[in-house]
Amino acid sequence: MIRELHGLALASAALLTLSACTGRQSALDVHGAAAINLKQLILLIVVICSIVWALVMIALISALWRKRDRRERPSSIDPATEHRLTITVVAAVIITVVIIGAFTILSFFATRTLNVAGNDDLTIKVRGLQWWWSIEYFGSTSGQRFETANEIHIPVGRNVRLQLEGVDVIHSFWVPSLAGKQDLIPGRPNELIIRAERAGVYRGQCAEFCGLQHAHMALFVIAEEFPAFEEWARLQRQDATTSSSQEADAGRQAFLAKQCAACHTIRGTTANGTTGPDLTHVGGRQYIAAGLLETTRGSLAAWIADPQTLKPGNNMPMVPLNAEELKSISAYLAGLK
Amino acid sequence: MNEDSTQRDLRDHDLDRPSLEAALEKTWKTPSGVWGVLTTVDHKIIGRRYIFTAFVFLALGGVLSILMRLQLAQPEARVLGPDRYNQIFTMHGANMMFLFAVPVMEAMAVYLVPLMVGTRNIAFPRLNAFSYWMFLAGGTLLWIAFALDMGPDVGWFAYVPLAGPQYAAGKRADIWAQMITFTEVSALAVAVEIVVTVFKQRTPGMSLDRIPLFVWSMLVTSFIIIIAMPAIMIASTCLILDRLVGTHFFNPAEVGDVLLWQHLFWFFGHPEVYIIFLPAVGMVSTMVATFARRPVFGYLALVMALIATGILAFGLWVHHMFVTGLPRLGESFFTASSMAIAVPAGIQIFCWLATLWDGRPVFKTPLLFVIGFMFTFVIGGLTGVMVASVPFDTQVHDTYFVVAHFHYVLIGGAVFPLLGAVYYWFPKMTGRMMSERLGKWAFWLIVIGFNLTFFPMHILGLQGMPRRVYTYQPDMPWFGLNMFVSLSAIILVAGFLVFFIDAIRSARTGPVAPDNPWDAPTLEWSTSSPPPSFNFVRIPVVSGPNPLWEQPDIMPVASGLRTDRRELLVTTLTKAIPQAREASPRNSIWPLWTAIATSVMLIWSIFTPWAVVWGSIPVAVALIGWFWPKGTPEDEA
Amino acid sequence: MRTFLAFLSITSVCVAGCQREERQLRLDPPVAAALDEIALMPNGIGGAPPETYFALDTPYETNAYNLSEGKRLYSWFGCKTCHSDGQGGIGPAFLDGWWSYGPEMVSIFASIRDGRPHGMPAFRDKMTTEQIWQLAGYVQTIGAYAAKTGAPGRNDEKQTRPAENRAPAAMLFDQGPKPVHRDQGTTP
Amino acid sequence: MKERVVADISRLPLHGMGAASMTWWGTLAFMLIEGTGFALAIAVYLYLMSVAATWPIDAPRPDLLPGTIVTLLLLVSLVPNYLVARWAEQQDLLKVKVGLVVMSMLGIAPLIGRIFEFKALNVSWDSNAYGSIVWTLLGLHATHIITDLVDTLVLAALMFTRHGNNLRRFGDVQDNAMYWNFVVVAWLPIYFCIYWIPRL
Repeated sequence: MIRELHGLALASAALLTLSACTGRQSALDVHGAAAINLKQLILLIVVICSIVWALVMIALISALWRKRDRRERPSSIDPATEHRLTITVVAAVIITVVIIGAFTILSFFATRTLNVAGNDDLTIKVRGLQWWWSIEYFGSTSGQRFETANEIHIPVGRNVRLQLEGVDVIHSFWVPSLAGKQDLIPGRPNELIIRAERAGVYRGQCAEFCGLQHAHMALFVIAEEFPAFEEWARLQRQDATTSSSQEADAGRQAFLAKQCAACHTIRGTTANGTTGPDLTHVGGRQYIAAGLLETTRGSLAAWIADPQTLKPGNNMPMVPLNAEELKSISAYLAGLK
Repeated sequence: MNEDSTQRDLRDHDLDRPSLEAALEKTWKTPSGVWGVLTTVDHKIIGRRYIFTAFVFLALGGVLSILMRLQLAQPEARVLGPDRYNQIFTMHGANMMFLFAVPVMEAMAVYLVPLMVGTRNIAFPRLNAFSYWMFLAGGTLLWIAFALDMGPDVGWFAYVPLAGPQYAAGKRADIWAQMITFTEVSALAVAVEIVVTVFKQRTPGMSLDRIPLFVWSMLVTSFIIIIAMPAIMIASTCLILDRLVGTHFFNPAEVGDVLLWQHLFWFFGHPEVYIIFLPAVGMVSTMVATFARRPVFGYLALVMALIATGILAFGLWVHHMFVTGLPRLGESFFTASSMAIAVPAGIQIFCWLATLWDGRPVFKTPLLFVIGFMFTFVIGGLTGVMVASVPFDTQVHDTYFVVAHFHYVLIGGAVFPLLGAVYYWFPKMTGRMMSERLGKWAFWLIVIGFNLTFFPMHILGLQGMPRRVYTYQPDMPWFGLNMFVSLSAIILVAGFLVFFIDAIRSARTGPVAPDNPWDAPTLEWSTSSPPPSFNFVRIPVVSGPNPLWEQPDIMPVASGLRTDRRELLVTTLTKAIPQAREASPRNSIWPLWTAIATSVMLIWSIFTPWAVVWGSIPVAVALIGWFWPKGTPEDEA
Repeated sequence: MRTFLAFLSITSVCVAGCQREERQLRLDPPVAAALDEIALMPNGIGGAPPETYFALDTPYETNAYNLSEGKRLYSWFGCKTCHSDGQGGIGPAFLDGWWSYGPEMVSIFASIRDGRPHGMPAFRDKMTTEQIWQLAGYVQTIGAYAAKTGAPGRNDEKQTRPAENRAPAAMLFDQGPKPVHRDQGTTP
Repeated sequence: MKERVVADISRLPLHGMGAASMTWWGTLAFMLIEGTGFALAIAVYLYLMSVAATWPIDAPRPDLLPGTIVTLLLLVSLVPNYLVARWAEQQDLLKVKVGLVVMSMLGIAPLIGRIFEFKALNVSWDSNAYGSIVWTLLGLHATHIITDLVDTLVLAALMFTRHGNNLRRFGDVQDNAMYWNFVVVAWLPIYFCIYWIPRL
């Protein structure tokens, strides 16, 4: 009996948690059109399956502990019982087939809601690299295109088409609160349509094993009302803000003089490296290093000082800087709103 | 070697039982000492060896999982670095799939199938010895590499490009790929042996409808192996070629394709699950019948379910690729087929339930494990139905939900029955009983520990925790459950410890077992425990699917086999009518030499393609030595 | 048991062959600084790497991970613009078997760090010391006549020559390379 | 447990031929394994072709001559192969000896042709995916020819020893012949893929 109680406990615990558990990155805390449909489907299937499981367990328990009369030899079989059993089993199989068929049809129709054929208001290119996300916005004119990293801003209530492109190895774009995942595969561009129903910050993470830092490859989708989004985009299109303070100015000098500029671009300066994330407005992003640290001057300094301890194996080298340079560069970057 | 004329053509009916047993022992025995160890072709010795080695790998893989749980118990833990962690989860997967799960199931078959079909040795006994040495070599290669920090770190699925020449530096990925070759060679060899043993060496009267269900399941499994494993051989060969000589199978820039790897891998990888699961089905069917004290209900239905599963197994591979952007319509087809496989699974469950319902269950440890199996496997099966649905899968694919799912299927669905089977057949294999008391302890610890460890992973997955992450950040809501999981794992480990202790202790000092301790119906219980080197003094003749129940006290036998040479009976495919008194090879050292030569060639070929050319020469020499007739009585025809 | 031993020996042989595989992900700043202290001959050809380099067991010539990192840096830092895939262009080739400043790691390191006459720029301010060593190790690998066991395989891109693990320099050896610059002797 | 003798099998032959022989079934099983391997390799070929825009990929079509010669040689070899099998069935040692020697020759000949086939592909294994797969197909099949050739040579040698005149040997010869048929039959679809699909 303990077994059964244990089982029930688990089952109920499951259902409770399923309904309760939330999180910035949860398939059950949904704010996107697709994810909302998926959650309904998930809960429906889970509930039905739980019932099926419970029924099987009841059958098992009663089969084990029911009263029965003696029988003389193990090989002797009573045709009548055999017949009854056959009918029961056949019935059970038929029920199984029905449920299975229902699930198949259910998921077939749910699949159609995932299709990317629908019209869209905005197209964004998302490139997956070891181990960060490069985000490219297009505009009507070439002057309107701009790049950023690890942070996607989208207008609420609009269909946004993501063009997914794997640059080095396979990654997978997954923001569970908005939609199911889709792989970024080298040589095989994919598309995914996301639509946020409410404003908010939704965390996502690479879902396909992509090497040493697969665990630290997060991104954020920030859904905001259209005006706010427009304002953000306008700001992003501009070149880096000319550093106000003297310290920041020194930082800019150091940034351009040291190895930094070889890999990073800061629009409006001579820094035009392309192997690392575009830092033009890095200070305005919520996180650095693909969701590893919140963007503060301190975290910037910590990251630059020793990236290999914070994110072992990532492609950012430890650049030898003296305390002064470190301070000024972090000040400069933090100021790039 | 020349037998003197009196010995020549001595038949078993010319001798009284003691001298007959002596004569057979003289012909069939494995010499004691190292030489005997290295040359034996006795399926029982090799089977025991196989099982033991596989369980050693299980223990090693368990240690790895403990390390992973230590690392994941809390956010941003620094128990392991990403490099080591990636090696460890790759090793855990590869080890458990290729060095434990598949080999241990085949090992059980190597030991049991010949006994269950009432013959004296497995077909191609030397190939059998060879397959064990290859298995051992592959496992050793992998673990030594791991010890030297050269363990594969690309996942047991080794997706390209990550495992390709550009992103997997060094020889780590090649070692994975070559370890595959080792284990596949040994698996294929055993599969062939089992197919031929079941087809041609069944005892007289054992027509197709009288074959024990475990044997049926192993027959189907062997065919799955034969069809599925070439796929991974092709895939791993292409991978090594890409890495070593610069072919372009998986290079998009030269019109190769990244998804080609996934198709090849999963065309093998999904049937792999049934290669592991179907033997468990056979074990459960056997144990249910014995402990419910009645023949299993729906023999024909169960056989059909086995075959149906075996066929459907090849129509599901794409459900591992639902988020790679394949056409949705095609995906829906694979949803249907993946769902469909739940039907044969259902049939099996219902038949067992019916058997238990009508029977008189005897609650010995093996039956407990069968019950634990139903309790957990049904959950695994149902979550399987869930991930078979494309939309559902887009949310849970590559998350801990899937980790939970396949551990429910593989541990709940295959390892529980296996542990039950060990308790069930241990007396036959060792001649000693395992402890019922420790057995019950092991059962409760393992079943409870398992569910506490793996059930929460479903929730973690839905909460957005991806697989194969070496750590997670403190601001994610995963800490509590991960800690709980890690703690529960202790219970599970304790359970396995109890099991191992019981097994080792009983093997030495357990109470001596009678021939048929459970009053079971199948042939292996008609001979002594452990069986003599020749398995049966006289070849039994059967007239039903449960011979020892149908004729409890008297065993009909066939006589007329020679005792001066290793002789067994070949019968027809369907009706099992005797055809010939075929010879079975003697002990030989050549399988070992062949295995060594092959291993050298395979490992060498990680470094240069020329190894295939020069390395194959010693292999050829060893094979000639293997097959060259030695003028023993076995050569007579 | 016997097979086990056989494998022990075989595998150790392989290990000896394929050098070390461990991945040194973080180089302590002092070590990096020490690695910068090479002793170059006055003529800028050959010399001695710092003691630290040997203390670390010459990790940049044989370690598979460092070599592959070097290969990554080779394309990241635009070496291709002058040296193409190693067959040369504006700059000299690496796999015609000829070395203007000799094939020693020190020379290669110096060439990358400090630059050379006739247009080889200094990368001192673009790359860290560790990166320069990794790149140097890779460049040496391209030019090696016998493939290093740890040498990288082909990239997932259009092929222009056999990959480093197939010793392209041995195939593409050039009897007398035409000097890219008059006073850049053909003799190594 | 008491035993009751219900059947006397003492009059059965010491070795079964054909479907009564275990090696026959074993050979069949290995043919199934390798057949699956060939099928998958061809599937890879077709898959890559479906991915590619042009086929063959920037390379001239493979020259027909060497491949066709090899194909003819293989087809011709089926005749003596069939005869050897029949002679083995009749246990005619002398004819079998002759037949095996002939078969050894007919095993070496296609291998020589095979060398020219690699040249005739007009593409290198490392120039693109097309080159890779055609080389692999050709190589994979070559290994099968070699395997069976070695088997044939050893058997031929064996027939000249004291072990020759033995039912088991004749059975081995039959199995070897059956395997050779498989090697030839397996070649035909590969030949079609490599040489004719690019011409379709």
